[in-house]
Amino acid sequence: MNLSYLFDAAHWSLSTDGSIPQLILSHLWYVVLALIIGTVIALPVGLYIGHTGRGSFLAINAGNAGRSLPTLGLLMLMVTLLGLGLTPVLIALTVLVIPPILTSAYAGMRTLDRRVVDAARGMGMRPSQVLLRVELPMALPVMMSGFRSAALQVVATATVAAAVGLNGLGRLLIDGLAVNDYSRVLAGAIVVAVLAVVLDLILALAQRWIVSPGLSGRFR
Amino acid sequence: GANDDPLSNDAGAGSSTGTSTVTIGSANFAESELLGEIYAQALEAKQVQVKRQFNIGARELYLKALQDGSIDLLPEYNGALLSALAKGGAPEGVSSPDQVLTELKKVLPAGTAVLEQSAAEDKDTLTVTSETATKYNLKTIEDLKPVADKLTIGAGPEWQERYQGLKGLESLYGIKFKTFKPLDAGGPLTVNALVKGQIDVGNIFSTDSSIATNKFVVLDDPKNLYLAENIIPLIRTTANNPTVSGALNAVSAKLTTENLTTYLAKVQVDKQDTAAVAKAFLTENGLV
Amino acid sequence: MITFDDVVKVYPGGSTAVDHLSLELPTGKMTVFVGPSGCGKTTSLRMINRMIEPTAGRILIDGKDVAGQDEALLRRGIGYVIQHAGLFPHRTVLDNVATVPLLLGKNRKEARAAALDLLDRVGLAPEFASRYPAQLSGGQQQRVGVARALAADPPVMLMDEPFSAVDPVVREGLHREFLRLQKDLGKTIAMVTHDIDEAIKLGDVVVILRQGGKLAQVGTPQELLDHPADEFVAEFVGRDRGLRSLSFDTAAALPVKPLPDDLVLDDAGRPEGWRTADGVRSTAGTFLTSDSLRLVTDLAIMSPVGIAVRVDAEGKADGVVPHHDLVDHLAARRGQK
Amino acid sequence: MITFDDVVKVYPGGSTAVDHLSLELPTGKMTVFVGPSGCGKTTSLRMINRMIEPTAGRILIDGKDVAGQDEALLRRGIGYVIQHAGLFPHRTVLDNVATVPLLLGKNRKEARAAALDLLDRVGLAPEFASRYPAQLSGGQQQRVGVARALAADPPVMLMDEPFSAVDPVVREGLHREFLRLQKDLGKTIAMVTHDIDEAIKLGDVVVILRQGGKLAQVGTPQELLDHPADEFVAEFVGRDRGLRSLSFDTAAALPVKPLPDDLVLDDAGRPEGWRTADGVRSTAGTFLTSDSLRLVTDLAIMSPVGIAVRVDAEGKADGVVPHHDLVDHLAARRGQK
Amino acid sequence: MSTYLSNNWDTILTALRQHIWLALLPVVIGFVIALPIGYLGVRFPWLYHPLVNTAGVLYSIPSLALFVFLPVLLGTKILSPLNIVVALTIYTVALLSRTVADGLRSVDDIIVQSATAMGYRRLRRLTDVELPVALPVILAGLRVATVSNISLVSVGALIGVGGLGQLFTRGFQLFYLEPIIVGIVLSVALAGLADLAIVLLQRLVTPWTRFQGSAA
Ligand SMILES: Nc1ncnc2c1ncn2[C@@H]1O[C@H](COP(=O)(O)OP(=O)(O)OP(=O)(O)O)[C@@H](O)[C@H]1O
Ligand SMILES: Nc1ncnc2c1ncn2[C@@H]1O[C@H](COP(=O)(O)OP(=O)(O)OP(=O)(O)O)[C@@H](O)[C@H]1O
Ligand SMILES: [Mg+2]
Ligand SMILES: [Mg+2]
Repeated sequence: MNLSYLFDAAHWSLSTDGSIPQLILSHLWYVVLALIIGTVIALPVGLYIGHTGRGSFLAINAGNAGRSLPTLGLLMLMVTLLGLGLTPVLIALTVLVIPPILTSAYAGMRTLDRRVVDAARGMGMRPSQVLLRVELPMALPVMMSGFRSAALQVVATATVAAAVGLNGLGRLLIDGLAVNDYSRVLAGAIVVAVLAVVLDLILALAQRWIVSPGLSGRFR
Repeated sequence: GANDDPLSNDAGAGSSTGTSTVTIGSANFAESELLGEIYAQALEAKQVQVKRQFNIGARELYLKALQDGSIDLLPEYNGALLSALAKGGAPEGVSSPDQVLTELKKVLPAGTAVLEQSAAEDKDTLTVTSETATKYNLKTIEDLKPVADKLTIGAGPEWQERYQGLKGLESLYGIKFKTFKPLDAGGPLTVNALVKGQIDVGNIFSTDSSIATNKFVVLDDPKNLYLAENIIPLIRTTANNPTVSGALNAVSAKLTTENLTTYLAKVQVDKQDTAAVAKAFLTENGLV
Repeated sequence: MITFDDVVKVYPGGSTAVDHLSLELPTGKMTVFVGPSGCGKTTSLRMINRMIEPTAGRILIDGKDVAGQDEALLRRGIGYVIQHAGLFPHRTVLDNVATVPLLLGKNRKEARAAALDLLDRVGLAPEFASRYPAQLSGGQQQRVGVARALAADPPVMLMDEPFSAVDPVVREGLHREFLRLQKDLGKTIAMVTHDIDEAIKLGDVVVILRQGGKLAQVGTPQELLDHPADEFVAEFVGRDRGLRSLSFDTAAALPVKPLPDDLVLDDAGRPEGWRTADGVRSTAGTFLTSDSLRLVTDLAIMSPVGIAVRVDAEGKADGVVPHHDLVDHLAARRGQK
Repeated sequence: MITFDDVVKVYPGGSTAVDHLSLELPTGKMTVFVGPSGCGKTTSLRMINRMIEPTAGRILIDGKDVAGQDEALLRRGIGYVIQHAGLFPHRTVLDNVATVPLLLGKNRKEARAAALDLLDRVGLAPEFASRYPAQLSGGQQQRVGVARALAADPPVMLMDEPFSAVDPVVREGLHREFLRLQKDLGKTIAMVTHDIDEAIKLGDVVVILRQGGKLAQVGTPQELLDHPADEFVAEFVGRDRGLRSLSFDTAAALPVKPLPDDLVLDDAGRPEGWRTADGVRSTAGTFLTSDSLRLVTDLAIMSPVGIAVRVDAEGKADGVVPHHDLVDHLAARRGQK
Repeated sequence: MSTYLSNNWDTILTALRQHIWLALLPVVIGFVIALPIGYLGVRFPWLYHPLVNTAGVLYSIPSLALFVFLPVLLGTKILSPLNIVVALTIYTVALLSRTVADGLRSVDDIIVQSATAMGYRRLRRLTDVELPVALPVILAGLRVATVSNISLVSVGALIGVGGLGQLFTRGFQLFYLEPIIVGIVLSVALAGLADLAIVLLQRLVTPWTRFQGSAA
C-alpha cells in the first residue's frame, strides 16, 4: 500500500486548488446539502405517516424502492437531462438519503409507546403539542440511527460527483484512476472512510446530547 | 458471444494462453467501442471466437487489463499510446504517423504487439465555440496565448499530468489557462460544458460529430503538440495469428478519417446500434 | 357532578362497548367502575374527557355538556391517570408532573415548585424529582402518574386501573396513601378497576358493568354486598360477601365486657396475653373502636380463648368482646337494617 | 425428593440472593416458595435445574447431586414453566408441547399424539393445536406452558409465577384445573409466587423467604397461619389469618340441628329461604360437608336469621348451623390443637 | 425507445444476466458469512460494538475505490467480475452481520431461557429456536442488502464490469436517454422482484408472524 499521496504535505495545503482539505470541504458541502434537502423532504412525510398511521404500506415500500434506484444511473440520467452542475448530483444524492430517513422517522413514530401519546392527549395537549413535545422526542433515537446511516451512505456515495466534473473526494478516486496513480486513489478511499467515521462520531455525540437520558438510559 | 456467467469470464480471459477465443476490449467512448465492434465482426467473419469486453475505462485501466490477460485486443491510437508508454511522454520532435509508429514499437510492453496502422486519425484537439472564436479571434492554439488567463479549459482528468495536456501547452505554447475543469476525454461532459459555456476551451476528438453538429471551431496545432493519432490494433502476441492479423489489417486498410467520422456520426447522432453500424461498415467495404 | 345521560358507544365494526348508560357521579366522591374484561369500563371513562366520542347520548360535567367544549381545554381541567402510568420517558419526574401547569401557561419556576410539593404529597422524596421514569420502580411510577394528574389541581380526575401494575404489597400502600389524599382534596373521581376488592375498598360509589356495556348495578359498596341486584352481581362481588360487608361497620357500637382476670396486662395496662393451662398465650392482636367488625371477627377466631380485646388510643386494654357477644351484635345489626 | 443442602448464591457484584438455605421438597407434593420481591425465589428455583449455579452448597434430586449431571439431560427430565409462558412464537401450540419429547428422540407422530392428549388435560380443545402462540389469550398461553412442561412426563416440575400473567377470574380457573391435574399426576413440584393467597391455596408445603435470601419459615399452610414463626411471617401471611385458617377445615365435623319450621323448602326438599316478618328471604347460600368452615362463617353472617343451611349432594337441606353453634365448634376445635 | 430496445435486445439481456449474477451471488455468500459473524457478536457481547463499528467503516468505503483496489489486494485480474463479487460481498457482510446480531438479540430472553431449561444444547437451540425467531428481522436486513446490491452493481460500469450499469455509461457517452432509462427501469424492476421474492419467502417460512399483534 502506497500512502505517499496521503502523507505528502503539499496535498494538504488549504490554499492549493484540489488539495485534500479543499476536497474535504467541497465533499462535505455536497453531503450536508443532500442531507438537509433529504431531511426536509423525508422527515415530514415519515413523521406524518408515522403519526397518523396512514400510508404505512407506502412508507415501507417507498423505502426499499428508493434504495433500489441505482445512484450512478440516476446521476447519468440527470446529467443527460439537466447538463453539468450541482443540481443533478444533489438530486441523485438526495434520492439516496430519503429512504433511510423516511423509514426511520416512520418506524420511530410507530414503535413509540402509544399509551404515552394517549396520556399526552388526555392531559389536554393539542395535536401539534403532542407531536413536538412527546412523539418527536421519543422517536428521536430511532430517527437518529436512520439519519446516521443516511450520512454514512451519502459520504461514500458523494464521490460520484467527481464523475461529472464536480469536486469532492471523488476527484482523488477518478483522477487517480485516470492517471494510474494508485496512491491517490488509496488516499481518497482512506479520507472518505475517515470522514465517514468522524461524521458518525459527531452525530453520535449529537445524539447523546439531544436524546433525553430518560430514553437512552444514560442517566447523569 | 455473450458473457452471461461473469465468473466463467475469468476462464475466458485465460484464452490468451492458448484457446482460440479473442477477448476484445474498448475504451469508454463511442468511437473506441465502434472500432472494437468492427474488429469483432471482422474476426467473427473469419470464424474466430470473439468475446466483447467493451467500455472498460481510461487507457490506464484498459492497458492494465491487456497486460493481465483480461483482454487480448484493443483499438488504439498510436500517438496517445506512445505517450502513455514512453517514460516522460512521447519524445520531442516525433509527430508524423511513421515516426510515432517507430517509437511506439520500441516501448510496447512485452507480450504485446501492434498490427498495421490505418490512415484514419482521431486527434486530440483544442476546440472552442464559434462565438468564442469570433470574440477572441481564435484560429490556432497560439492565438489563445493572450487570452488564456481569462479562459477555462475542460478535458479528461489525465490532462493535468500529461505532456500532451496542460504541461505541453505551457512549455510548448506558453499557455496557462485560468482554470482546468476535469471532465471526460473528449466525451459528452466536455461537449456539453462547452455548449453551456461552463468551459471556454475543450479537448474534443477530431472525428467527433459534435464538432459539426454544434459548429465548433477546431484550433490548429502549428507546433504539432498533438501527435499523429492513427488507429492501430494493439494485441497480445499469444492471441495473434495469421487469421487474426489478416482480418484486422484488412480493416485498417479500409479505415479513413472520413469514413470513420461518417460511421461514428451514425452512432453518436443517429443513435444507431453500434453492432449494426459496424456491420454496415464492413459490408460496404467488402470486408464480410 | 358528572352525568351520563343515556350514553351509547358503538365502535366501528359494530361492537357495542357502552349500551344506554345513565349514571351520576357525585361531586367530591370517588366512583369506581368495575366489571369483567371488555365490558366497557375504559370506554366509559374516556368518553368523559372526550378521548372517545359517544355514539349517542350526552355526558355533562356540572350540567355542561362536554361535547360543546374545546377538547384540549376540557382535558387540561381533568386529571387523567392511565394504566401503567404513561409517563413521558424523555422528561424528568419533575417535568412530567409540571406538564399540565406549563400547558396552562404557568411560569416554569412556580410549576416546578408546585410539582415538588405534589411529589411530597404522594410520598416521593425530593431526590426523585430529577430522575427519569426508567429509574423508578413500578409503584413509584404510579405515584408520579397520580401526582401528574393532580398537578393542575383539577376538580375532576379519571383513573384507569391506576394501581394494576404493582405488586399487592405496594398496591396496599398506594391505596392507603390515596385514600388519605382524597380525604384532603375531595376530588370528583372516576376510577376503573377489574378488582372488586379494590372497588369496594376505595369507592364511595361502585358501578358494576356487565358484558356488552350494560349497567348491572350501581350503589355504595355496602349496598352491593348486602343487596346484589342479581346473580351476576352476587357472583361478581364474590363468595366472601358476608365477611366483606363486615368491613364497612366499625366496632364503635359493639358492647364490651369488663376485663376478665385471666387477661394479663403490663404495667401500663397494655394486654400481654391470656393466662391458660399452657401458660400465657398471645391475644393475637387488639382492636380500636375505629376498626372494622371484620377485624374483630378475625381476632375472636384467632384468640386462644375466643375473646377479642379492645384497646384505647394509648394501647391500654379497655374492654373485651367474647365471640358469642359479637354474634349477637351481628344479629342485632341485621335486625336494624 | 429435592434437597437444598446449605445452598448459597452470591451474584457477581456481591448481592446475596440465597443465604445458607437448607430445605427438603417432598416427593409427589407441591412446595411453594413465597416472599417479597427480590428475596431469592426465582434464584432458588433455577438452581434446581442448573440454570443458575450455586456459589456454595449442594442440591440433590433423590439423593443425586445435580452438579454432577449433564445439564441438557438433567433439564430434559425437569419440566419448567416460566413466567409469561415463554412459548416459542414460531411453532404451533402442538409443536411447542411436543418439544421435549422430540429432543428426547421420540418419533414425531407419537410425540404429537401425546401432545394432543396433554392439551386436552389442560383443558384446551384440539382446534388450538394448530394455532400459534400469538393467537391465544394470556390464560391459554399459560396452559400451553404447563402442558409443555408436562410433555416428557418429568417427575419434577419447576413453575415460576406460572399464573401471574392472567386476570383473577382466569387464574381461579387455572388453579382449579391445576389442582385436579396434580391430584392425578402426583408430580414433585417447586413453584414460585409472590401471592400468599395462591401459596396457601396450592401448596402442600410453603416456604417463606425473607429479604436477603434467608429462610423465614417452612411448613404446611395451616402451620404457617396458626403459628407464624415471627412478626415478619405473621405480617406476610396477613391480617386475615384467623379467617384464612378456617379455609383448611371442612364442615364435616360441624354438628347440625334439624331443619327448623321457618326454613321454606321446595318440593324436592331444597331450601328456598327463611320465612321472616318481611316475607321469605334468601338463605344467602348453602354448604356441603366438604366446604370450608370459612364458607359456613360467611353464610351465617349473611343469613337473614344468622343460621347457615347444610345441603346434601342433591341439594336437599339436611341440617342447619346457627352462628352460635359455629362459634362453639370453633372453640372446641381450638381446644383440640 | 422501441427501436432502441429491438436493436439492442441482446446487449440488454446480456447486461441483465450479468447484473443478476453480480448482485445476487454476493447476497448468498455474504449471508452465509454474516451468520456466524453475527452470532459471535451475540455470543460474546463485547464483540458487538467493534462489529457494528467495523461494519460501519466498511460500508463507508466508496464502492469505486473498492472495485479498483481489490485486484491489487487479491491479485485478481482487473476486469474480473470477482472483484465486484468480493466488494459487494464485503458490503453484504457488513450489513447483514449487524442485522443477524440485532435479530438474535431481539429474541426475547424468556424464550431463550425456556429453551435452555427444556434441555436444548447451545447449537441446537440456535438452529431450532433463536434463528427461526430472529428470521423476520434477519430477512428484513436481507431485503435491504439485496436491493442495495442490485443498485450498487452498476457502479462497476466505471471499470468495465457493471451489468446494467453499462447501459448507463453507454447512454451517457452518447447523451442518449433510452439506455439509461432502460437500465434504471430494469434495475429497479429487478430489485422489486428480488424484494418481492424475499417477502414471499418470509411469508412462507415465518407463518406465525401473521398473527402477532392481532390476538392476545
Ligand atoms: N378501538 C376499538 N375498536 C373496536 N372495538 C373496541 C375498540 N376499543 C375497545 N373495543 C371493544 O369495546 C369493548 C369495551 O372495551 P373497553 O376497552 O372499554 O373494555 P374494558 O372494560 O376497559 O376492558 P379491560 O378490563 O380489558 O380493560 C371491548 O369488547 C373491546 O373489544
Ligand atoms: N443476574 C443477577 N446479577 C446480580 N444480581 C441478581 C441477578 N439476578 C438476581 N439478582 C438479585 O438477587 C436477588 C434475588 O433475585 P430473584 O430473582 O431470585 O428474586 P425473586 O425473589 O424471584 O424476586 P421477584 O419476586 O421480583 O421475581 C435480587 O436482589 C436481585 O436483584
Ligand atoms: Mg380497560
Ligand atoms: Mg422472580
